[in-house]
Amino acid sequence: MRGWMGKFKSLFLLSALALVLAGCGKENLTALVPKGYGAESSMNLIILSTIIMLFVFVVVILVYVIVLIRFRRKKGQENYIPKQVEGNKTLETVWTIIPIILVLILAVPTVAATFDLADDSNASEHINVDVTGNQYWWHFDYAGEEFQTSQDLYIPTGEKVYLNMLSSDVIHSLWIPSISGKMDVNPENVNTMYIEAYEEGVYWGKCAELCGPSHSLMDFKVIAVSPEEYDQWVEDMQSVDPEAEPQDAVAQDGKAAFEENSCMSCHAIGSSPAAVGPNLTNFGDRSKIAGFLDPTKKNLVDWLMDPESIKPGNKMTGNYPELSEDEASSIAEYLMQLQPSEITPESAGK
Amino acid sequence: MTENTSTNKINSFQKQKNKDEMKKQVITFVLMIAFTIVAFAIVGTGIMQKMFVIPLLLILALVQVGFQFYYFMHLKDKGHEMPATMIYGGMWAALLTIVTLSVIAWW
Amino acid sequence: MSIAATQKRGFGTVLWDYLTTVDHKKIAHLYLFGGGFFFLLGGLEALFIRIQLITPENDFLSAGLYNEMITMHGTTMIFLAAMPLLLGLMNAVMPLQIGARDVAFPFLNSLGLWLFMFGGILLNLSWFLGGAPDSGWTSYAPLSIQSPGHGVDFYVLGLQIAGAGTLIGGINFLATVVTMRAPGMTYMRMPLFTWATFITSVLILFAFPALTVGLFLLMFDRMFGSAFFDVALGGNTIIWQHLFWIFGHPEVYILILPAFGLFSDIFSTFSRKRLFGYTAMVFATMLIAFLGFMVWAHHMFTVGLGPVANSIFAIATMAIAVPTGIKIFNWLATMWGGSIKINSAMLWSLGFIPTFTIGGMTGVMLGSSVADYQYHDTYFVVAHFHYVIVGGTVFGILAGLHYWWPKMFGRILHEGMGKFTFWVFMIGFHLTFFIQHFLGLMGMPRRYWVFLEDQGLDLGNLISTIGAFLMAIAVIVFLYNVVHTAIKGDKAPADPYDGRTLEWTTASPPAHYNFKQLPLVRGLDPLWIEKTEGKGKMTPAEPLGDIHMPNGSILPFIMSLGFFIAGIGFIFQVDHSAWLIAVYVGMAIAIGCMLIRSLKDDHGHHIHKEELEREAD
Amino acid sequence: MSQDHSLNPETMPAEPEKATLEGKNKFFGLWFFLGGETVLFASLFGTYLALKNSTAGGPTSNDLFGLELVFLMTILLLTSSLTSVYAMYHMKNNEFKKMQLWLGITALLGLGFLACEIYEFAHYITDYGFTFRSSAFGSAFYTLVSFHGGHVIFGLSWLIALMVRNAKRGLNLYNAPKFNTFSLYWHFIDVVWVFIFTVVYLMGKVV
Ligand code: HEA
Ligand code: HEA
Ligand SMILES: [Cu+2]
Repeated sequence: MRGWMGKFKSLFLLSALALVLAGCGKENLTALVPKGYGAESSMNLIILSTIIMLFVFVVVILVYVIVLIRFRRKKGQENYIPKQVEGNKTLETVWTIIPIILVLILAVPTVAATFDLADDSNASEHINVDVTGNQYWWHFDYAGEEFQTSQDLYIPTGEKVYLNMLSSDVIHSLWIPSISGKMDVNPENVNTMYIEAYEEGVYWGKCAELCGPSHSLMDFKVIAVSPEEYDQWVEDMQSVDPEAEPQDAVAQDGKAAFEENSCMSCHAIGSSPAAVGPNLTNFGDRSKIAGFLDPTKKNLVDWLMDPESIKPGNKMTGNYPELSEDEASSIAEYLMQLQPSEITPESAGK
Repeated sequence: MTENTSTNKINSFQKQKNKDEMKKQVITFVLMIAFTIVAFAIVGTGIMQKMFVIPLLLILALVQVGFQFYYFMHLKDKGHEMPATMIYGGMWAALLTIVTLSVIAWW
Repeated sequence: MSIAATQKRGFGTVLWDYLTTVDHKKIAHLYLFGGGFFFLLGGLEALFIRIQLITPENDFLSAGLYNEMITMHGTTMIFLAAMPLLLGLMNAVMPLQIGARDVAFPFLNSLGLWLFMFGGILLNLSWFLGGAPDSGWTSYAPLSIQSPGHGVDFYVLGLQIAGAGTLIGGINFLATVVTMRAPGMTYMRMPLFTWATFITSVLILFAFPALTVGLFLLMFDRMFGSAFFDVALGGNTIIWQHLFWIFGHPEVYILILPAFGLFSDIFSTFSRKRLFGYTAMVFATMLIAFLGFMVWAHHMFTVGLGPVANSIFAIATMAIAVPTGIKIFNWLATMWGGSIKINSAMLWSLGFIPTFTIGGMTGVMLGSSVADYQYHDTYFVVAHFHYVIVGGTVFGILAGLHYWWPKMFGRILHEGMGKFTFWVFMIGFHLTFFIQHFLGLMGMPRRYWVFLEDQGLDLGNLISTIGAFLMAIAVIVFLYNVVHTAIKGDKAPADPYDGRTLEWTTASPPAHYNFKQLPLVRGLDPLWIEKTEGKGKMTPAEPLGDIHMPNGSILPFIMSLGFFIAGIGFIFQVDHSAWLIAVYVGMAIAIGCMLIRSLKDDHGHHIHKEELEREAD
Repeated sequence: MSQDHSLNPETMPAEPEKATLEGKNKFFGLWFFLGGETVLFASLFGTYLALKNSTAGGPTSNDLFGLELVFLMTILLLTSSLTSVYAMYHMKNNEFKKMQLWLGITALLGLGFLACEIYEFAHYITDYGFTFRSSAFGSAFYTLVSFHGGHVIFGLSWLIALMVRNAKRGLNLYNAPKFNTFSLYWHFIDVVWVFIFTVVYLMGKVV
């Protein structure tokens, strides 16, 4: 698939880059600067179709402008009656045939790419992640491994990773603009999509199907690291001891408060495939809190004290006892210290 | 306010025509009943494999419906071009709908 | 019904007259009034959306309210503004264009109108009765099933009632075109706007039943515990998406084809040329309608239907570019070699060509399924459909309003203000929506209550909001123009534009029986033929005689009111069964009206020859 | 009155149902409506086909359906189609009394059909506990079949209203189109039933 349109593509990438430089579009978020296989397939078609459309537009506008300049009714022509033309076979054939050809030029690569991206016959030879969409967070279960993450999806670069996606409630849609197009996450059937990142980095992911009030806050991150780092990370995650006591006293209080306030009835630290709430095993490594807030302690305390004001309609609100400021603060301390791996969004972001 | 019009005579040519038409319609009816019996018999006795039964049932139904439309509802007659167009249009949209819902809402 | 005449009579009489009217021209006024009102409402909602998105993480609207806002904006604009405005224009003009005195089913015509009105009111009552629907105008299950409160119930019943009205209107137009054309008005002599009305009605006829069924399923699931979309009991949420889009895609052609039709008439009138490639134009319209039924799954490329389905639908989608292209080029060719006069009606039509072409082209880009994996549910799609809907349908409605205003109301809209409106709206429109293509590609999904800071989306959204306010200014000027014209606009002659088609042979506004004697049509553009052959007037096809006209009736209004009451009952019976009384009472009223209608003979009345003779031409 | 005269001419035309403009309009209007109804039922059939195996552990189509009753219902409805054809035959011959008689028989057959349907539903609910809410299959089944049943009820009400209303006044060009549109509608109900018994019942029995 790659490179079926060499020259034009580089031209367009250049202009796309110009756009980025002009402040339009954030790196690792914009679809205009593809950094993964799916995004690149789409981008090829976007470029091809844009070229076709520009051609059509130029033709239409050319005729349009000529018509407007030449055939305006001028002074003294008030009674001029133009020749009444019924039509013209040749012309009409021409503007039927040319669009057909243009459409075919676009249709063929479209079909090819559609089949290419839908091909999951080799899924079992690659990494598989079972993705669950929830209002309003993402759960990632690494098939064949004994751990799960939420909100942050780690993948190795240069490799296909198959996402098997199912929703636990309403329809969501998983989208990582600069790596891959989107696919819906339905409640009744698993949809499979593969992604492949070319470069290391932290990529923004979004939910693209209206799923309730906090739909716009259902962000997540894809952390693409080198294959070696990925293996290291897997190892780190495998060896987490969920029972381990934190180092300092505040965090120890936090752990106690965490358990007391029945946080564990929804969340898990360590492996727990069926999750009511996000898995917190590597919470301290996460790039964001609740998917979109900067990972500061203050933000976390705010979240714990009143999640409703941050993510309206979320399912944590009201499902745990009211916390005192102190409790929240110590829980925050505890959670922020859950940092099982050296491989973090920060190290990948570089 | 209106007097009963059944005293009005209609000409005998017309009457004969109506009668002929009626005869055809009775034959149509007999065929329809026969088709129905065949369809029920096939399923009731279970003498055929599923692979053959379903297309056969559908064909029987389609022919029957053709009879209804063309004879009972006079779609074959003159002046029915527009109705026929609309029914075919509706059937086209109907076919697309049914095929899609039974094929790609598959899980 | 001229406005001056209205003023001489008491308000009560006028009101009663409108409530009971079965005259297609007055029904048109009501459609325009209702549609116009809902357009302002929908526009106001659009402004709220744009204000919320003026800066990142704005808190002008709450999250829930924002979702209600977009849902009501989309639903209102499509079902309660654009379609009724178009139906209004069709009602006003189509019977005149085919030389008919009325429509086939005047009573049903009025029923369709009132069902739309009451459906629209019901839907909007939700704002005051516990919250509007909030699952998007597409109401995807299971979000719409789980949506708390009664919002989605209002959506279901409001659309069901309004939709029934539209369906009735469509059937009425079909029968009218088939049976009521004047002598000599063959199908291939009908003006393009009449053709568009006819084909649009076909689309309504085949598309709306799918929505009807979809809404029933949704209603059963929400109110009566059925399990169509309940995954736990084997339900399947994709069924809703199919049913919605089987309706939804033809719906967008329902919105655009009438605009295509009226642009054809306008281009040929103001170029003083016969429409180029008339036959091709007619067949292209049919082809668009036909293909329009085979592409709906392009809204569902990301659902996971599989590569075969996606490919088929992608190709079918792109194919629509061909007949639409034929239209664009035929319009250009109509103007080529013509004598183009530019007034406000023509300005809107000229503005339409580049705008719609851009919208159509982004449509084809969306049709490329793999590219759509990126575009889908982003602002790119929002940009696409506003380019075609605003740049096509709304421009079309405004063009049609300016063009036929004299025919409908007897006065000519102020040209200066008309041109000002156009330019401000045009600039505002492109400011608002062009940038949205890039916002989408830069990673901004649609239906986002807030966008986050530091994502490079701030500037684009700001520009977009500024554009929306320019459009608002333009709309306000247009409103002022309407009021100004009503009070001191120029009186219109019968044929202010050197017209070509039959509507310009009647007075402005026409007598309520339209034609004293039915005209004899001798070819395409009948009035033009008579003009070029020196007479300048239609030859009557019949001697002057009594004219048979239908009687007015209040029953359509009451019947719709009955359905409205029953609708409210249905919505609230979930809370308390006492509301079932409203269901019974409402249905009793509606069925009672039907019974009265069918049991009481209504033979209409005659306008006698002597009366007609007394009236001057 | 002029209407009286034009609606009750000395000799009835060959096609009284289409002799007036109103008649023609009714004729076309109803046909177009049926075009729309085709899509309506197609949507219901599509939904049913998509959900027919989603029984959620409840009874399946094969468990439930008995062919005898369905056969009886089919015969009733098909026959009523023929009787309404007879009624139209007599309308064209301007034999009002006979038309009323055949319409009466049509109504009785329709009522018989409805009675069977109600019995059938009651049987499923009481004997199998199979309801509208049991499963997606249940919802789809009852919705499809009751939409058809609803059409039968509406058709019967229409028919009875027509018969009662016109009993005293006989046939004229004002009401002939009404009888004719009713009969078209009634045939269409029969068409839908043909597909229901084929697709729902017979195919539901083929495993
Ligand atoms: C008036 C309404 C209208 C019209 C006319 C159109 C016209 C078209 N639309 Fe659009 N569309 C909408 C209203 C409309 N649309 C709406 C409301 C939505 C979003 C719904 C929602 O999700 O809320 C939507 C969404 C939508 C999607 C789904 C996007 C997504 O959600 O991911 C797609 C995908 O294929 C699409 C395609 C098209 C195409 C191919 C056309 C074609 O008909 C366009 C044809 C016209 C041209 C192509 C221009 C003129 C042609 C030429 C000059 C000839 C030469 C051209 C070429 C060779 C390319 N539309
Ligand atoms: C006919 C259809 C139509 C029309 C005309 C419009 C017109 C406009 N639309 Fe709309 N739009 C839709 C159909 C339409 N839209 C649909 C279907 C959706 C999708 C909804 C969904 O996702 O479910 C949508 C979504 C949509 C969004 C995306 C929301 C989101 O995804 O989060 C936005 C954002 O900018 C937007 C903006 C606008 C604007 C600025 C206009 C402007 O053109 C409006 C111009 C008009 C005015 C500005 C009116 C001026 C009013 C006054 C001056 C007040 C007068 C006061 C009174 C007396 C009452 N629209
Ligand atoms: Cu579409």
